[in-house]
Amino acid sequence: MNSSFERHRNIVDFALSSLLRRKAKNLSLLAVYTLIVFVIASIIFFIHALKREAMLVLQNAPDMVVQRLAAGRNDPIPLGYQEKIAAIRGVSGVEPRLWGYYFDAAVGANYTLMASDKQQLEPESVIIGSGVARTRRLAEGDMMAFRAYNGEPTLFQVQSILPYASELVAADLIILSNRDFHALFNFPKGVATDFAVSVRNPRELTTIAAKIVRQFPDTRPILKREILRTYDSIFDWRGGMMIVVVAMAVLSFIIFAWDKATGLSAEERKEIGTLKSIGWETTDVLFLKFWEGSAISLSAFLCGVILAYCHVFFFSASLFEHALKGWAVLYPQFKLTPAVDPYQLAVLFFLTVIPYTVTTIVPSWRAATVEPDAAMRS
Amino acid sequence: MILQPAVLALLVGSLLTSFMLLYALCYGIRILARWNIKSGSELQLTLERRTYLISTILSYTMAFQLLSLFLFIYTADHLHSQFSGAMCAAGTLNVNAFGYPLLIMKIVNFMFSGLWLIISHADTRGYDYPLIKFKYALLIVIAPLVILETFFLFEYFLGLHADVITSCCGSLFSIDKPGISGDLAALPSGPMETAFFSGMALTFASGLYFYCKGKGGYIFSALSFLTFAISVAALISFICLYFYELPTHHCPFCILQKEYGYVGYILYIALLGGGVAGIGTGVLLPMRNSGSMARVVPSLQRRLIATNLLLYLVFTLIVSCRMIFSSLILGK
Amino acid sequence: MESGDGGTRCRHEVVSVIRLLHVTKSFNTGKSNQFTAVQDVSLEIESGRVTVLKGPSGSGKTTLLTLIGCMARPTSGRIMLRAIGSSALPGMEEADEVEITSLPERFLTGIRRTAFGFIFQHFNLVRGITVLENVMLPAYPTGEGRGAVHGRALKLLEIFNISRHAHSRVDLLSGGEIQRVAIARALINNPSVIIADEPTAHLDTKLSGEFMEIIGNFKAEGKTILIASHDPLVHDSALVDMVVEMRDGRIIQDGSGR
Amino acid sequence: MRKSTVFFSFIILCGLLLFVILYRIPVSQKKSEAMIASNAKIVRELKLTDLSLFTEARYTRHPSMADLHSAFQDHPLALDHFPSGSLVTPPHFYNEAP
Repeated sequence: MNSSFERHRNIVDFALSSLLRRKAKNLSLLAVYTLIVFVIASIIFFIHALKREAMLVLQNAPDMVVQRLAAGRNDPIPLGYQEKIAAIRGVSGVEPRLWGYYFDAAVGANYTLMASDKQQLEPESVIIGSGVARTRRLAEGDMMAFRAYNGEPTLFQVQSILPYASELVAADLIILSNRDFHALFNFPKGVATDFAVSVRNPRELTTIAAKIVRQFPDTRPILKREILRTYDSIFDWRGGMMIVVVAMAVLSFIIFAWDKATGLSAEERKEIGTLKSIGWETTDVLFLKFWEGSAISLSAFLCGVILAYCHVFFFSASLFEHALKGWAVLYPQFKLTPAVDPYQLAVLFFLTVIPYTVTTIVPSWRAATVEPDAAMRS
Repeated sequence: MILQPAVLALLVGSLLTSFMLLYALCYGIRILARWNIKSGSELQLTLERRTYLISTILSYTMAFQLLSLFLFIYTADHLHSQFSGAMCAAGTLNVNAFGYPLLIMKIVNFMFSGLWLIISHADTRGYDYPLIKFKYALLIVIAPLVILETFFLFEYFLGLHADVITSCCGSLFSIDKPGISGDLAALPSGPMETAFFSGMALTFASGLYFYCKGKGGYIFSALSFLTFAISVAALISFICLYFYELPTHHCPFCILQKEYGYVGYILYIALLGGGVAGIGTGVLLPMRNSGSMARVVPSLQRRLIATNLLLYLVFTLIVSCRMIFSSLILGK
Repeated sequence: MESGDGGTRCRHEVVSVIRLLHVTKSFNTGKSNQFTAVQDVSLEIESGRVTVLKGPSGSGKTTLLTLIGCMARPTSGRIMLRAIGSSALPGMEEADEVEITSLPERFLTGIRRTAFGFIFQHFNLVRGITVLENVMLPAYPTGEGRGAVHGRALKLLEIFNISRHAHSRVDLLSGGEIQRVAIARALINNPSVIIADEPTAHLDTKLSGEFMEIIGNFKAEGKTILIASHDPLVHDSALVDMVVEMRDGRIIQDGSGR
Repeated sequence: MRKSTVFFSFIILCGLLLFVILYRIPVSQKKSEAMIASNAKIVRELKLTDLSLFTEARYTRHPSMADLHSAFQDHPLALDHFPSGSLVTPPHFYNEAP
């Protein structure tokens, strides 16, 4: 039963044994290839999962945030605007937000401080994010010192700590009452950092934003759709940026593969000459080289993807922490929920297996057209 | 410029393919010029070895064309969230002038590569490379087209700026919108259905006739190409309505999405594969009885007809059972 | 077709299997280092006979062997084959004569695989794999079931009593054993023509004698044998039916049968 | 055992493992819904707008809130000097309002 399947199985047999014969070269090629697939896959998985989680969580962000700009910089918005904005038809509520940043010199971390009266906060007490608790090793009931606007330390008691799972959104968050916020920063009365506007019908957002801008030219409305799209395009850009960085690695790998394939050792050339002399045809040798190439790229692709999956979703991308963390002392620890779709795997396949296969076409053809009678003359 | 991993993959892939084809083209021209099967000269032997390289390159190009066609549509569909107003791939393709020409170029190149591989397969069966001249003349046609496609691809993706207001596929394919996609949607569904089913029936009849009798090849090939064109128009004008169960949603790309069970991929593969097989049968006809081809071509044509009929059957079955079970009843 | 004793003509109708007409093969044509290995050779090789190409090294024996064995194509002239390897050419009946001069390489290899068995001067065995795999190697591209090929290979190793080395590496074997592995490999596809290039170059007289015995068995089985050698033990042997003497690519004396 | 069988079974095994991973994802996504729900509640209550990923600078902590120039706010010649700044570019400032 002469079937081409049997023929290919035989050729695969010989391809694998010829790969194993030059173990050092091929194993190093496989290792580099798996590493590259691993890095690219980790990036793609990490970004996709983070983007999905950002979208899910930030769906509940305020419909619109209205800021005031003075000379291109954010400036507190007077509470006077609140009634006029609330008066616009379609607006269901305007809530001023008071928030700012605090640099904790002791630890070198930046916290986001937010004033809120809905958290049943006793005076002189705060709710802190679990990131802050971890950085300052605080527990409930401990005291926490802040340097007020005039330099004097003011003490706050930690009333409660936000759940560990909320680190993605509130790792560096510190909530305190309005009175404490004003006292700490000597924040002027009658103004707020910005307004969180909620509307009855989300489709009206653009018209309401237009009205706000016409009424208050110095304000800048930011719609929820814009917030989401910021993350959508940023991550793509970041994904793209990292991919460009890794593209250099792929390029170097292709050069590595090219010189591996063209640098046909005399031994290999003689072996192919023997094959051709005893009855292997050029297409058989081409299939031999094809199977050698795809054996390496297939196993590298599959191992790389599986390792990347474990790295991103079981060890929450610990390798990337330093790259993403930058100089921040406080970096949220969050466990990403797995989110992988076949589209990404197809993209990954395109980015790694195809360049490799293309680079080995010409060299394998050059190897395959060794003269059959060369073996006779050698 | 949207630097997405998928966009990068497509650009890198098509660049590599274009370089490979250029490499193959310059050898193809040398082969065309110096080919002389009778002489045993050194040059003739190197040219013969070169043919292996070119057919390997073309088969990789063909495989890449198919994969990148679907990846391109999926990427366009994936990017629609970046453009306000784009509901699916149709909208994204409409962002700049190069979207649709690029799609058409990709389909045309896919068909040409398919044809080339069919002819090359027939050629390798002959004892004296009978179709070599025709094969490399065709290569001279394919290479510029692929390079043009790569140019379109770069223009399209370089011209993509996030959040360009674009018309959504509903309006793009709406009846009153000028332009080819508009007209395709404007074709009345009643006559289109009859045209589609009669086209399929005629192709089957002439295919079976040609399969058994070996005559009427040109009719079959012409009919299968005609049915291919009708099916593309039918896909937009009424088939996808049954999938969406919405009389106005004419977009042919949305059936590729998850909520329709990726049925679009099967339909597209069946249609494209059937088209290539049908046209391949026709192209092989003139060589039917020339020398060593007389033994090879008839059996190859029979296999091509079988694939064509099978794929068209798959396409028709999916469409008709969808029409039966769909809750949308289109007035005639 | 019963086999006659060695040396006398077999009692079956002699059919010329391979015919060469004015075959020339030159390398680097047109360049400065152009040289012609085979110059206007016309030859007929009958089936079931032992033919020896005699001549000093560099007289074009090996190149002529590659041309006959469909490994290379002649620069000019024609080569005709009859009744061998036509199974590799679909659409060809067994008897009619096939001109292989301008066949594409795919069909030449097909013929070579089914009809010709090669025994090289340097044996050309693949070092890294076992003896058994080496013997089975020519049958890989045919797509034949692995079981059948495996059985046949084992049987061949038994015939040449080296089956104890079946799973050892090739570089551990002695010269004579390697020769027998090379012969077993040449027979894996049951070829009808055996081509040997300087088979006894690396063998001592005892092993050369054994090799000639093997050649005798082939002849008894009706195979056509073609040997290029300048070893007197080969071209003076009783088994040989025709000796063709060559020098500088030309045939000097086309000795008929003894 | 033929090498090709070993190789093909290895590939099929990895393929299956990958398929199981892809298949198991909706399950683990359901498990994490509770966590996402609680985060969503916090975001709604406190009216948060950004993920707290990079806390070095204003425009990396709240990319959607930062104005266009915040990346270069220290002084006219200040180059963006945070590593994560190379990853977080200030958002495109396209004014939705007609």
